[in-house]
Amino acid sequence: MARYSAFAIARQALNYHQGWERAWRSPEPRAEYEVVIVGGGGHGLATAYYLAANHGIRNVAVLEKGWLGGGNTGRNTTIIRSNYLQDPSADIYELSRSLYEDLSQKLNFNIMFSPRGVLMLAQTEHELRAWKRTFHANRINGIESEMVGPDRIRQIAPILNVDSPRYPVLGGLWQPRGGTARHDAVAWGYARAASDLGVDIIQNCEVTGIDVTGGRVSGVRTTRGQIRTRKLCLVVAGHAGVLAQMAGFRLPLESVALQALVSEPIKPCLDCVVMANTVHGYMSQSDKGELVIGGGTDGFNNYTQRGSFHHIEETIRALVEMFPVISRLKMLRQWGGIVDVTGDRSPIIGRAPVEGIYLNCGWGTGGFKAIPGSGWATAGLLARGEDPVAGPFGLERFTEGRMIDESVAAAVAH
Amino acid sequence: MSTRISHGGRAIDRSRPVFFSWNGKRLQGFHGDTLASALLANGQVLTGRSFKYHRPRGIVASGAEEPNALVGLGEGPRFEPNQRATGTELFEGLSARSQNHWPSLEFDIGAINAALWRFFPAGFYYKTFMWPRAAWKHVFEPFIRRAAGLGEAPKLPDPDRYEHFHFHADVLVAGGGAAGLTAARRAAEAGARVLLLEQSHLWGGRALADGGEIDGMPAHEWIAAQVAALAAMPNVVMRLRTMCAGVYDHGYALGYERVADHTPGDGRPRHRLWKIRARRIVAATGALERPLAFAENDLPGVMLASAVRDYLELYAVSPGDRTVVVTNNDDGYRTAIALRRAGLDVPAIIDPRTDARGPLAEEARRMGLRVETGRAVRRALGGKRVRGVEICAAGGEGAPIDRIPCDAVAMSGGWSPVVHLWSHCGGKLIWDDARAMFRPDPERPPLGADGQGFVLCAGSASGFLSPDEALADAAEAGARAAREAGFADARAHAPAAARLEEAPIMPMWIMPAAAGPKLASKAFLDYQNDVKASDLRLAAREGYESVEHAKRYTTLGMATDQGKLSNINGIGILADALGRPIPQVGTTTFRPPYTPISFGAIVGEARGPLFKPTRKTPMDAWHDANGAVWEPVGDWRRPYAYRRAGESTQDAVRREILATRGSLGMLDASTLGKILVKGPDAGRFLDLLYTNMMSTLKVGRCRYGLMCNENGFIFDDGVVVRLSEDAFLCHTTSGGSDRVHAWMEEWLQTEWWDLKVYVANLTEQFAQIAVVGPNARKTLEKLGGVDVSKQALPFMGMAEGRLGGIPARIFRISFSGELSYEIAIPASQGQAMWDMLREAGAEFDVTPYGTEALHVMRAEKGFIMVGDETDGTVTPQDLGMSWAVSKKKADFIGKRAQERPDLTRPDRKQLVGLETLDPQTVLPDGAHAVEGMRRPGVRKTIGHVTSSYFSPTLGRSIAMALIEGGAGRMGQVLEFAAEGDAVIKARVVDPVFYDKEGTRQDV
Amino acid sequence: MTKARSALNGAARDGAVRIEEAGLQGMLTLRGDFEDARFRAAAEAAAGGAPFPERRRISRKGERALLWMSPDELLVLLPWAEADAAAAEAARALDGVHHLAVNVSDARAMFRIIGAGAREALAKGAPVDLSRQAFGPGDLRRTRMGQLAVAFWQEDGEPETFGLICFRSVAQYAFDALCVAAREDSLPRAL
Amino acid sequence: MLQLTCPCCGATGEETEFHPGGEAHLRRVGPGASDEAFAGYMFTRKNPKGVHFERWRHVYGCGKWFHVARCTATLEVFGSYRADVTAPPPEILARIAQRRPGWRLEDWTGESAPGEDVDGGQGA
Repeated sequence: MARYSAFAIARQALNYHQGWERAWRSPEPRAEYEVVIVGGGGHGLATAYYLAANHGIRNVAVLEKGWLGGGNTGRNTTIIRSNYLQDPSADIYELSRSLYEDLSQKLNFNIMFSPRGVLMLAQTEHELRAWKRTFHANRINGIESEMVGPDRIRQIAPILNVDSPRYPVLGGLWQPRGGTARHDAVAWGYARAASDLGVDIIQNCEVTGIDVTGGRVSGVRTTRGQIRTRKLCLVVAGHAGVLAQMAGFRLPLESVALQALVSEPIKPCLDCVVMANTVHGYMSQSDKGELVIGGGTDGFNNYTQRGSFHHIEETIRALVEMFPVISRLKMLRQWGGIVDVTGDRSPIIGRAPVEGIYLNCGWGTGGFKAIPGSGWATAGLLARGEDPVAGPFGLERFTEGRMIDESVAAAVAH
Repeated sequence: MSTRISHGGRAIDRSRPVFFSWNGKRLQGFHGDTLASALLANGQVLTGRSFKYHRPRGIVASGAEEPNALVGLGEGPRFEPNQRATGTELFEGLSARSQNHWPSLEFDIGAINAALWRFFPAGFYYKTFMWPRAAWKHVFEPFIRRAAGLGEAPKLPDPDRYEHFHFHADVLVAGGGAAGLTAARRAAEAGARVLLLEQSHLWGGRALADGGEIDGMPAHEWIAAQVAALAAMPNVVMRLRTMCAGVYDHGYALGYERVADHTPGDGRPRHRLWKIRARRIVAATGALERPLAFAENDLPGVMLASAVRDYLELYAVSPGDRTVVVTNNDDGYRTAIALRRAGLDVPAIIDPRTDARGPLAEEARRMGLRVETGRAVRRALGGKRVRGVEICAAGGEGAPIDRIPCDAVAMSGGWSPVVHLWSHCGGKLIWDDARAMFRPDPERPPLGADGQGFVLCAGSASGFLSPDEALADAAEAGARAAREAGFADARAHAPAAARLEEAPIMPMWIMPAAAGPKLASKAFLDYQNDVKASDLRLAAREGYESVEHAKRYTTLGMATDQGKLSNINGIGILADALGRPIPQVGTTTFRPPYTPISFGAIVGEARGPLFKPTRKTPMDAWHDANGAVWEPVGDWRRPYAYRRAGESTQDAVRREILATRGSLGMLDASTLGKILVKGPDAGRFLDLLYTNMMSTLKVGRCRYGLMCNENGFIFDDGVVVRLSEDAFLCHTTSGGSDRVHAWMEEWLQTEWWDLKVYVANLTEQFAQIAVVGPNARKTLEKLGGVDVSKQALPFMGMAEGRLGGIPARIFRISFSGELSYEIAIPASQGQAMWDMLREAGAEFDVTPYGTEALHVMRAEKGFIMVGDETDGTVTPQDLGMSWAVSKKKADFIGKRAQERPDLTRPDRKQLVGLETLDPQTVLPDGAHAVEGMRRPGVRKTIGHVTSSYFSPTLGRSIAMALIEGGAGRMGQVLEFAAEGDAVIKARVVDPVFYDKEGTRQDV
Repeated sequence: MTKARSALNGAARDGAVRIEEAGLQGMLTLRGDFEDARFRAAAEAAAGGAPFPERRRISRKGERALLWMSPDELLVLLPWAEADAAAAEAARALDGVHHLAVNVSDARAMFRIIGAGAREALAKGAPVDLSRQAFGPGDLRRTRMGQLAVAFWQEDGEPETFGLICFRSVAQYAFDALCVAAREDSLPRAL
Repeated sequence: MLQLTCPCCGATGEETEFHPGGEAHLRRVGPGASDEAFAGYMFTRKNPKGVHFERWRHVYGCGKWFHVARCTATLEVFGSYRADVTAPPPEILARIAQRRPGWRLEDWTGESAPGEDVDGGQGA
């Protein structure tokens, strides 16, 4: 694979860039693979990459029913942070965040990780106490974060209305090395690097059935033929439930729509990610200049990737209150993504009830930031049968009642 | 040189000059102008710089599709970036500035990018800027961010107001052109309630500029007649300046009305957002002309042929004196003819078709115009505006044949129906090869709640470009929409319009057909994002084959115009590059809104004081007038403390606590939830809801109760009072009343519907006042009317009567550990009782106290606070409250969950009290206790502080915490990690710090 | 003589659309089986003989009225001072019948929105078809007005008059929202 | 942006008038049931892409809970019905049969699907 660099671009420029090769191979599916990963989103591609890069397992196929990154990888608000309260979450999200730090160099693909900082506002005494608790947990877990007061917040986000009459900002939890990245590039970068290590990436290949023989997975049926495997990993975000049904089991998941939008591009006015849970809104500014804004999720099962409006209204209401200067800006585009949400709002990484089937799903609204760590841990699970980071996220926790509940830290009064 | 010509101009009123400013220059236009037409009338062709290369750009279009002419509009608090000049009505004093350049529009440093264009192909940034690592954040990214981003960010809060309006229609018609007017009239005649929306300030759409005859009269007269007829119908509502921004599920649609954009500051709302429910939606949204992709086609002065016509016919503006027309279809000839009729020079018509014999082409020839068939534009010539074109053979690689000087180019690459509203909710498209367009597939419409299609397209939006076909289609669409909305006798008679014979279009995605990389890398598709034909080819070459990949890799169609001009051309080029037919390439998804809508409109009235409702108690005004420092609790606001002159909030809290414990305090407890549960099965029901037994409670007695969710975790608590044999009053937390009320209704309606129980949320019927402290009884006795003696009203008892003349319920309960009465009176008399109590308590120096004093006092007594000691993962057993969990009951909500392995672990976190070894040191909120290592380098946490205060009563710090196996750790000294490496040591003690025997509250 | 005060003490705003808080207003929540003759009789008695209302309708007799709130819940409007007595009377009349009768006068605030344009002022915040064809005298709707839960209905007669009820704690917000919605220069004139 | 009709008060209202309540006809599992059965009741959901039965509350309206039969792939609503029933009524099933030929209630209840624990332990 020809390396990307400024020199390569200069060389190619001389003949009008006629010489660039494919970013990733597009092979025909083989009859059998050691590992078949269903889902060509960030998590699936990262899993494939780390299987090859960390464990030398290269006889791997990634099956994507549409186009790479066409699910939530390409529909999210690209926020990266790891300031989580619970130890299992802190471990996987911080592993992920730290992998993002030099991912561009590792993949030789600029995914534009931009550690501009993530600020989580405290707008009630209750929320302030909750963030303090999280802050202490972060420090002990080696996650760089700090509690900041209103004055510091004025410097971090000058356009923020710290003295909002209804919910004045009392303080905030600041993670300076959190930030954003270019979402599509994460999928493309992993695809290119995985393909280079021998992984077959097969697009427009929809799984139509899962073969289980003697209680063990033996292969998948796809729109591009039958493929044998004894290790099947389902990484299909919103559609995990549909795939599970094919294998004859059900999951503690519900698929719901998540809304997001961007504004028209404007010159830089916000140099970090601001999250305001009390009023339900979060916002950052992309390199193009668009304000990237996340809305809420519907409470009902939904498989249509369409935008709804009332969540957008609620979110913008909150953000105009917090950032009065944006009122005259305009919404350029809104869209919906399908996220699968578990009973404790934390993901599932582990074995399925059918032997040989592994699960990576249930990321809800927080999946993008987890892509590298999730792929790393899932690859470990597939390669060694167990992984210290993935461990706590197994299905059995729902039977044991061992919730990994991060809403604890979201300062929701229970 | 673009200029105003002396005659014509259907849209302008020459008797009403309007003055405006452009980059500080004072210019003049006419009433009826758009900013774009006024700028052209003043010879201002250059209007901005492009996003990536900062190339000079001029006005290309005349409507919503304009990619280039985005300006900063207005001044100070009314400044607005990225406003489309083509959609901006001119008004007196309008002030506009061009964008994305420094220092000036004519000389822009950023244009250096243009010189280096070769090094900035699509996606170049994915391939570089990676070394050194820190450089991306600190060097490259800041540069890219500053270079990108178009307009400036507003700096001041918005002085305008916005509003919402809900409207229900049988038929919503989007688009006020000939097709929309026809569809609306057919639907209205059938009796349907019709809402007709037109995004511009003019009815008539293209027909206004293109003329022709409808029903035997000139188009503009026919339009006026339709408008008048519709306006006279009571079942029709019509709105100009109102765009149907988006179509959502089940017939929901947004109308974006720009009420006062053209009359800023006149007091009316600036924008009104119509939230519409329609049984059927007719999308009469017309079609958009496509540019042609030839080299340097982005030079100022190169415009859409239809836009040239618009400026000429509607605004009497000629974009140039010598206009070359380049077109691959007959429609382009219309522009040549119109220009010639206006006395302007048309040096040539360039037509790649080998032979153009349609009536329009013939007419052009009759007028003596030079028609060059089989030819293409090789490239446009010029710098800050077009000076000429080089022509070549249409089919070849572009060997130059001739140069034609000109100062404007009118291009037509064919038309694309505006299918956004059809597609927003999943309507599918089909590729029409003959007409070279994606048009709606009537067989696959977006489906509504009933599973039927609910959007219909009409006229050119359906793909019918000939007026007679378009109007027939519109009439049918209007009638069918009405029929499907329940108006059976809808008729579809169509207005008569001439059949237009046109020679077939010749699709041409790049000019010339075999243009090599050199030309392709200057042939622009997406003007605003600087995406060129070569970029699409590059995407295909690198394997970004899916149209979505190509779009995201090249940013084609992701600019503020959302690809209205560029998407189809881009798909065409991608299809060529991949060697696939266009239908196999497909389109990207259409997302709302059609054009951007303001955040202000989305928010409507809900800003400032109306941002969010604040719940206020009956005594709110008194608190506010007496130094209350407010704290939001749920949607309520409650006094955190009452600050006196010269007092800090901390001082106030301390004073309130000491005064209450020492003599007498008063708390507004009105926010506590109060839910009446009544019926023969009320006791049974509460036994299922609470973890402890409620059915055994005696009438007139109170009992503290815990509620868990089905997952076994505590979610609310409060005192339950038995009012009568079959009636209970359940107190809930302040934030919890609505949740608990809904919880009760849910179980009664959906699980235990056999139980005879009614509930009512009486939270706001009663004001509630806690009278607390050694002198509480004396104070109440002064009011008189109810015997509050220990015998008559013992601890955890309830009395009813008229206290000081006001009907009251008095509960002898205590959340502070002091002698305490909670008095519930009708809300209307809450303030009266509050005043009476202050009067009576004056001799005891009665002190109103707030939530913080409440919190400290309950902590001193070791009472838990839901939300502090609990967080949604805590069971009653964790809090050492097994006494409140009935062992006798067969079932209650949460019982089964609490039997699961993880909830019965002996090493679960359990509630303990903490005393820091140094009594003056207060543990930080949320500090974690550490013990050993969790894994190398990471200490193990064994729990966290849930409440921590300095107790003025005890003169030392106190805290509560949830600690692994805490119950078994009494007396142990734990280490808490504080800031930095500091460690605070604290001893595990019983959480009840004050008056363990409870003698004070039971006197 | 009572020191009782309604939420906004009768605040009012004049204009093409008049907004007024109704002052002290008696309200009774009656829950029970609508099929039960005794319950229907007790309800009508409490409302001074106003006939039992149809679904989502209000029936009025003088200053008393019956509002259909849900399939097992009515709201009785009556003079404020008589609410407690009426609740007790209903309870007596329904002795032995499973029901709930309770005074909720002070839990709520009541407004009147009067004049041409009143329905448009309501339609600013309420996602309900308020056109004359769809919503007329005697019709009642429980829905939301912006972020507030409300119930409103149209009274008989001209000028068009609507009654609206919301929780007492948000009375000020409701009043302010209605006043903004009713501004003359804001009425769309579309209903 | 759904539009639903509440069978209790007859009003057709905006989605924003209603509160979604998740999968319908769950069989409550109480004391005595296995951990697996309880986890199934608490967390496992059918989450089908297609015909679904779910609970809604008319929270800003009459306050009543009711059931809705809806397609999660197209958002088509087959009908709404009262809350105090343990299975969809015939007229709703008839409507679904007409709109989704070949669909069977078992597809939803999954009584046949392996891995699914349908032994609800003792309901309340």
